[in-house]
Amino acid sequence: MITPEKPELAEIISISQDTADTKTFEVKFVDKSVGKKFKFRPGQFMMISVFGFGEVPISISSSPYKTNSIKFTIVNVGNVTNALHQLKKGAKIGLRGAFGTGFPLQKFRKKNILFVSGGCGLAPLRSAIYAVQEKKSEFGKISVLFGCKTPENVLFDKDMKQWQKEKFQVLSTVDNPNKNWKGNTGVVTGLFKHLTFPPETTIVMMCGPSIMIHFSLIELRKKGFKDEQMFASLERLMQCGVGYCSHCNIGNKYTCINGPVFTAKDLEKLPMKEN
Amino acid sequence: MHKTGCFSIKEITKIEGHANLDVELKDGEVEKCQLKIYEGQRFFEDMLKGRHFSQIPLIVSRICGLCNVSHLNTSIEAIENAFDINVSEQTNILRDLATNGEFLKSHALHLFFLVLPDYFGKESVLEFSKEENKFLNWGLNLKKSGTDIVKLLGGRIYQTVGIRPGGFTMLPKQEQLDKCLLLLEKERKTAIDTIKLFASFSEKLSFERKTDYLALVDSNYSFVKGKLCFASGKVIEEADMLKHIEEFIVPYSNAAQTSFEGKSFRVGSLARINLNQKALEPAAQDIIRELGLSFPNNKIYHNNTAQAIELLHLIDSSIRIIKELKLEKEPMQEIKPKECVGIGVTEAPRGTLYHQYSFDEKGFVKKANIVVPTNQNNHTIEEDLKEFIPTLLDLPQEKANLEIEKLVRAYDPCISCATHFLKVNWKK
Amino acid sequence: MEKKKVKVGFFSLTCCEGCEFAVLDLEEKLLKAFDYLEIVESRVLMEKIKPAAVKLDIAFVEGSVISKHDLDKLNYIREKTDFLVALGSCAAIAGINGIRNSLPEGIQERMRQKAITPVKEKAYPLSSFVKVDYILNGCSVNELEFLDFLNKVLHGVIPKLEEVPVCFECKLKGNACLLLKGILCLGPVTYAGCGALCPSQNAQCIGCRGFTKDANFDSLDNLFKEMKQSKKERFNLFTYFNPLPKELSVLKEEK
Amino acid sequence: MNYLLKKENLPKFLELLKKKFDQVIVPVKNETGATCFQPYSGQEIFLEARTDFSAKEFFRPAKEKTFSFKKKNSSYEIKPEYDTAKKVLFGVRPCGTHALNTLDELFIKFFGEDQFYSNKRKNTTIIAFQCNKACENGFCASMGTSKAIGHDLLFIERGNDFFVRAETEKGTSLLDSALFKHTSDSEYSSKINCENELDTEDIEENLFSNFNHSVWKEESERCLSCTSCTQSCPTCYCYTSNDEFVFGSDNESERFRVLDSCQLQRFTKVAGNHLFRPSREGRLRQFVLHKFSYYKKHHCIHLCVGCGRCITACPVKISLVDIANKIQKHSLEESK
Ligand SMILES: Cc1cc2nc3c(=O)[nH]c(=O)nc-3n(C[C@H](O)[C@H](O)[C@H](O)COP(=O)(O)OP(=O)(O)OC[C@H]3O[C@@H](n4cnc5c(N)ncnc54)[C@H](O)[C@@H]3O)c2cc1C
Ligand code: SF4
Ligand code: SF4
Ligand code: SF4
Repeated sequence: MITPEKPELAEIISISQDTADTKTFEVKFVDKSVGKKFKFRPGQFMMISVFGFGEVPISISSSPYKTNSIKFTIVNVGNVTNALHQLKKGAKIGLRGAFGTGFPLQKFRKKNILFVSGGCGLAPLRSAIYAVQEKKSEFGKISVLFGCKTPENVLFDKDMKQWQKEKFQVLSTVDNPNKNWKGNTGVVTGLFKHLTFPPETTIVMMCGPSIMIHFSLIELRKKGFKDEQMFASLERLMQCGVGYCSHCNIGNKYTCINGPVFTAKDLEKLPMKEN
Repeated sequence: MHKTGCFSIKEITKIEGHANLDVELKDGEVEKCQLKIYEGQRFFEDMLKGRHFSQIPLIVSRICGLCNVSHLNTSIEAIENAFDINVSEQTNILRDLATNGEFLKSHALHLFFLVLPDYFGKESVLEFSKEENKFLNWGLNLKKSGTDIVKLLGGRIYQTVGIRPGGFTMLPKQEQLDKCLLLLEKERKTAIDTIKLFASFSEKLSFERKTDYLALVDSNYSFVKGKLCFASGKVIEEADMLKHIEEFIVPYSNAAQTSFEGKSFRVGSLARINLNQKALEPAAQDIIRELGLSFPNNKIYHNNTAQAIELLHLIDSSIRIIKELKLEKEPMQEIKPKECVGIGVTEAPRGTLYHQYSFDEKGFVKKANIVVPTNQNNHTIEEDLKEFIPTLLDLPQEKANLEIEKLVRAYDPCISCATHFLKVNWKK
Repeated sequence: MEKKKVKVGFFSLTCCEGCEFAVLDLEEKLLKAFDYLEIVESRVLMEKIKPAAVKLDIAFVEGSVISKHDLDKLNYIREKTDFLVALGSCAAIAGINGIRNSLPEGIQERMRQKAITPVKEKAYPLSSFVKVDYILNGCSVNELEFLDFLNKVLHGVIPKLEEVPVCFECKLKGNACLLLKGILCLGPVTYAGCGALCPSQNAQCIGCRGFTKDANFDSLDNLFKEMKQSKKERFNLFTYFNPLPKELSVLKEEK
Repeated sequence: MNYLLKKENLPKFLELLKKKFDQVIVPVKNETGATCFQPYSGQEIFLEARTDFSAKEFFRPAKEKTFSFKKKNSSYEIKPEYDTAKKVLFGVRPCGTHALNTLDELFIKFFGEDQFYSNKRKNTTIIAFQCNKACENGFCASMGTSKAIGHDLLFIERGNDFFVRAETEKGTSLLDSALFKHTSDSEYSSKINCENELDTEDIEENLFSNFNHSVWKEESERCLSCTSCTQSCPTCYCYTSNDEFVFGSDNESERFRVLDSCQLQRFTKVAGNHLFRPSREGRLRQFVLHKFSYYKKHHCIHLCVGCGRCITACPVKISLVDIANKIQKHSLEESK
């Protein structure tokens, strides 16, 4: 019998520094049989334990088709994430999950896909982008929009180049550009004017700060996107990932089990801006 | 040490503030010896103005972190005297027990953490060798036997909460008392060893100066009741203390000094034993006899021995109290305030403590007056030093300082003041 | 945990020094902590202050800033240390010393004149003058909270203040609520961490750990009013350890 | 089977239980005057009314160790800490048995068994105690919780005796023949008239659709956010999980579940100090809606058993029944 709260040991097999405060960790389950059975959907998250420091929910940022190892892209913002950032290759951490709903990609066949991301929100989307890339023929046109504060915060440079090669539309924007910045400036919603494909046949997946999601929804609605077509991944305080602790409760939904991915239609019914 | 010149000792931390010592020597005689205490900076007496009487004990217990129970008890006595409250016998006994606990803690800390390093020629307990650390454990265990009692009765060791005018907010459980009892019985032997240890040390130090002594004297060696007795013979009522003791301001110090009939006097453990030896627990009297110690005496170093003797007395008296105690539930007494003045006098670990309050008809404080033991000893310390320093002239300054420190520490002016008492700066 | 010892110092400004002794009360646990700590300065444990050249990893400072002397000392400590902890109410919120701040201006003026050493116009917490990295509140500090802090720091955990009211811990302890028994209590507006020490002793919380950010002063004051407390009594209670909250400025009256 | 136990023999019975179980949990009055459940050690048993604090502590403790982690070489040993002590809970009221039933829905039947909870639950024998009069502020009649469920034995006060009915095998096995006498009497139910009444019809929909009703703001203005309500509630289960290093050890750490409260601002605080539910109004609404709306949506049962503890415990007399009734009335008027 399993305990939903029991972490499974995993080893960090590589670490890459993405930006000053963001690292991507590649990890592998220590118990091979666990690794073999492990499956996930893009948009799902796992609970990562750094023993002695605590547990945090982190989205998977690697491809669902490559589950030999799992990647997490993590910003150093507090205790647990800071402790994670101090770890070296070979260190052991705990993993639970994957939890949450994830993006229902199988329902998006034949559609154009628009990814809208802000800051570290690109991490969970990357998993979905990889999935789409893997089965490119099944989808229509792909567009990846990304916004962040400064050019130094731009994530996944290599991936972006690769996606461009795959003929995806890849646009990034920063709030505060420097001299070398050749991309756009301003908020991510400013990139919507570059969109080429019709709203009716397009699915939107987004992840980022709640303010970004809020304004993106408004702008996209104006462009004719319907609430059922738009999916957003949310963030709330989480302690368990399995609906036990109730911290992530928004209205009658739990972010951890009913989300973190919700359709805009769901969000309409939830008290998102509860004060 | 130069025969002529002056030196000052900066940053003596006090009971409630900081203090310096300034000494001026001329031809081997002390011209000037000033203990400058910046006490009073916290203005407790002013802060109490306008406060409700129920707040007094909790405010005054913050005067001193170490003898907070004494301040509590004294203010409670003053309040209860003012409003004619007679608490139950049980409450009185439990208060005695709490006082015992505090004395145990205070004496043990002073003896083992502050005085002992001196005797071993070490700067601090942190530098003790493995061998010497054994004594530290004695100290910790003795202290624990005291703190456990205070914790039990007051809820916390420093700034206790449960001891109030009218009674206790909460009574201890019998099983908890029994636990304290076990510990006390275990530490009895340590206390006896402690007396031997400190007696052997203080025997070697010979400084002696005849002076008067003051303490509360009672047939039960009580720290809260009794009559105020001077070694020179005078006996006064608690409430009249300030009528006989003159408090005077010295221009260089923030703290007042006191004198009795124009002369300085000592308070503290030595004063208590000098005046009230016969009321000590039998075992404590036996050991005095066994070791051939003689009280009354004028050797201030024997204040340390006296503290050690009190440790044994405190343990035995606490054991007796707990054994005789039959706890009964009782509510706190209700207090109806009226316009009046209340005075409380008790013995704190370092000597006689005096609190006086005048209240308005609703029980708010109009005026407060507090005389702490260190104030009373300051005068004597200065006079001792005047005699003592000339005997040190052959020593190098550093050694001399250490000797001065030892003497001041013997008074236990307050644990924190004694810690880094002397830092000498020579003035040219 | 690295084996290198952490250099700590204990300092004392104007206060009763109970906090440092409270720490000493950890007894064996403290001795165990000495395996990881090097005490560079301490009023209680040491006689002479070591030369000022050493940089401290953590400085614990108790007491409020009342005199110029205090302020100089505080600045000196801040310069010497990487991590400054305000130890106890006096250092964290001016505590009992702060009572004088709520005295009528006339008395305050007289106090200043009476003082022999120059004093500041009010009693201040450390944070009025220097950056304070962490607060261990309480009068006196809770030794277990201190230990927990040490344990965290020694393992590289960033300590975080618990933002819960005393009532939270009071209820965890299973105490009957004093407010319901008709006894005034500042538990609802005071930060926890003491294990609801006073209410567990059947005594009111007097707010020694400082008021919470989330406090509902108006409602609590209304409740006290319903409990037939005069303006003066309410003023006295709210200014026991804390400055009078802005919301309750109506309670202020010249006495 | 029905039995009688002389009232004076209750301590004897409890002593017997102590021999069979690791812990016998009984309702008592503690030193501060609050009534609560404690392990039995000869104290006086409190049976006059429901206790101020529920028996939650023995199923969802305030602080519960869940795992210990030990670093070995460069790996970790992960050990869950299950509480498998055999316990018997005596004197729990019908609302208390319903509270456990409610929590079972989440911790046993929902995601997979939470063994920290289920172990305690399975190893605890329940002896319920029937109420014969209404409790202060209670509204169990409205919640349908005035009859105990899932218990092993039921005690009913009757004159100088306790009328005892065994519901399970486990329960029967506890009945020592020297103390318990068979009786042919049958149970008679006394009807309880709660002073509070709550209209639960469509309550989950009505409360949720009145998310912005003015009552939330009005009532919350008084709220002290003291958490007395959530902590005395037998079904409030929200918790936080914390890791701690074992003091003085370099390679051992432990994980704890610590009871939390939705009435605290920090309940929704994430890194960067962002609060998702900062206002008192929002927090009070969360409490009431979780009770009567959200939980029901997921687990088909209300998260409130009508014990009224939260109302009694509130220093400023905020009542979830009043709030809910106000909105119910409002909805009724609207639908007309
Ligand atoms: C579904 C989901 C997916 C996420 N994916 C990523 C990701 O891919 N990359 C990334 O960098 N961050 C991600 N986050 C945010 C990440 O969980 C927080 O940054 C992290 O919990 C901060 O923990 P800390 O201990 O460093 O900070 P502290 O401030 O010390 O946090 C203390 C505790 O609060 C909780 N907590 C604090 N902030 C959050 C938060 N934002 N969300 C949930 N719990 C929080 C955690 O339990 C943490 O242990 C995700 C959050 C959620 C809910
Ligand atoms: S006694 Fe005080 S601290 Fe405890 S719940 Fe009541 S108000 Fe809060
Ligand atoms: S209960 Fe209140 S007054 Fe007592 S220690 Fe705690 S915070 Fe301080
Ligand atoms: S919400 Fe209130 S009435 Fe309902 S179960 Fe909890 S404490 Fe009892």
